[in-house]
Amino acid sequence: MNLKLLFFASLREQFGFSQKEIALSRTVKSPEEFLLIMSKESGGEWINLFNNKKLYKVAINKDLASWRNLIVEGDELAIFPPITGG
Amino acid sequence: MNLKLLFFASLREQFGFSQKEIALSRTVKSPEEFLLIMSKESGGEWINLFNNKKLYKVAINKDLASWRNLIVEGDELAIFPPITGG
Amino acid sequence: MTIIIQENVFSISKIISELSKKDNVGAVVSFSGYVREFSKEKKLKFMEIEHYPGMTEKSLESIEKKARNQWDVNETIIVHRVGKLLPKDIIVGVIVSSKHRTNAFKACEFIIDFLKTDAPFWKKEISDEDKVWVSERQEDIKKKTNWNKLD
Amino acid sequence: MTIIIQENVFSISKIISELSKKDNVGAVVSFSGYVREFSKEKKLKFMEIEHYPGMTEKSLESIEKKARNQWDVNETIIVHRVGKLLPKDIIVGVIVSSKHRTNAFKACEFIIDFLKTDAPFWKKEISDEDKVWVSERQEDIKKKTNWNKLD
Repeated sequence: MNLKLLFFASLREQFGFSQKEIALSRTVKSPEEFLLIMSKESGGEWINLFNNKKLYKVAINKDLASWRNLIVEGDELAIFPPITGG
Repeated sequence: MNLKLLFFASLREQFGFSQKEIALSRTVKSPEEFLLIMSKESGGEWINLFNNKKLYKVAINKDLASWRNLIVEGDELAIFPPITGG
Repeated sequence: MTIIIQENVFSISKIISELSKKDNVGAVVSFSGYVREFSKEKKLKFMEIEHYPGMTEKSLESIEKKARNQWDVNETIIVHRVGKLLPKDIIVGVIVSSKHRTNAFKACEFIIDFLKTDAPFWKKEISDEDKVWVSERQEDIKKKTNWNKLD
Repeated sequence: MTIIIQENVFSISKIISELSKKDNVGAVVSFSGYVREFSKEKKLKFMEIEHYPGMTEKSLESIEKKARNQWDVNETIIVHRVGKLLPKDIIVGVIVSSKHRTNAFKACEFIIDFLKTDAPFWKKEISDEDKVWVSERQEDIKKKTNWNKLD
């Protein structure tokens, strides 16, 4: 399954990239499941993020979403800390 | 009893003056009583104003007041239609 | 607090930019009111605004004080024009600065709402058909009453 | 509706004056937000604002539409800066014109309140002591919730 992943602000700094094309070995149904797979396969920061996901927000295809919203092939997934504009 | 009287907007036009020093032959205790005396002594527009006073506002010494507020010698009395600024 | 009553046109922009340069300003909210070209389907030629000198300043000072007692604001500027005004001319400006935005919003709206009912200005609208003194808007009275409920 | 995201400084004044010249405008309400010099007792050197291109515009359009559905407004302009900003710099402007003032006040406050929680911008504050990503204000979340109660 292919996804486009974006990180912003503190997560971008922590992970050292702002966007990446991800090719997963299997299909995931939600951002939560995506994090679970990544933390199993890549470990490190991903485990941290999975455990602390309540501190972060997720957007699917540029709409705010919840960790359990459905994602499908080709979706753009963005993960970021709470918004602080204005 | 001496009072300074001011009219604004439509009342100023109706009465043909914007301010006047008034020397009353007797003492009045409120704007309402002032209008009553004026309508008895001068008639004309004053009777109209007395009868329609609910349509107008009164200020005593530049503070919004009610028709029954106390007035004393030398007070500045202003009578005008509802405010429409801004 | 600055209160200005004048015949001349004024620049809301300059006021906002001056307020924003002072220390500790996070938000500036401005209200500006303009002469509309149409009033009840009649095309306005011009408007005349009359006021009660002295009482105007006194009432605006008291309105400003009430706002300041309720919300933590930095500065407030109230400018109101009098005399002859043309369609699209600016009539009034209320500009409030504060550290956090909600205080500026509330104080600005409170000031203009009370100005509308308590500050002695009167508008006369001159069209080709007639010259009429503007009558009070029930909506304005209702808004003032709503603020009083919050007190 | 106009939405502008840019690095350059902008003039709130010019926007207000342009909106006021359009037909049938009785009121313009503007909110402008500025970089404060102090954040939690630390003197700010500068601020960096990052955003999510594409989502920013999408979320602001949706916020603007919600405001327009609730209040009768003429025009809305939202400008937000990104990149490096200095103390006292303008960050954001929300300008709304309407026939009657209450609609402009409500729509303007609604838009900035939802921008604060839903439009993907992030601020980093750089002082002599440290560089920190700003954390969300509980007050902002509460304000958004209050609007939702009114729906």
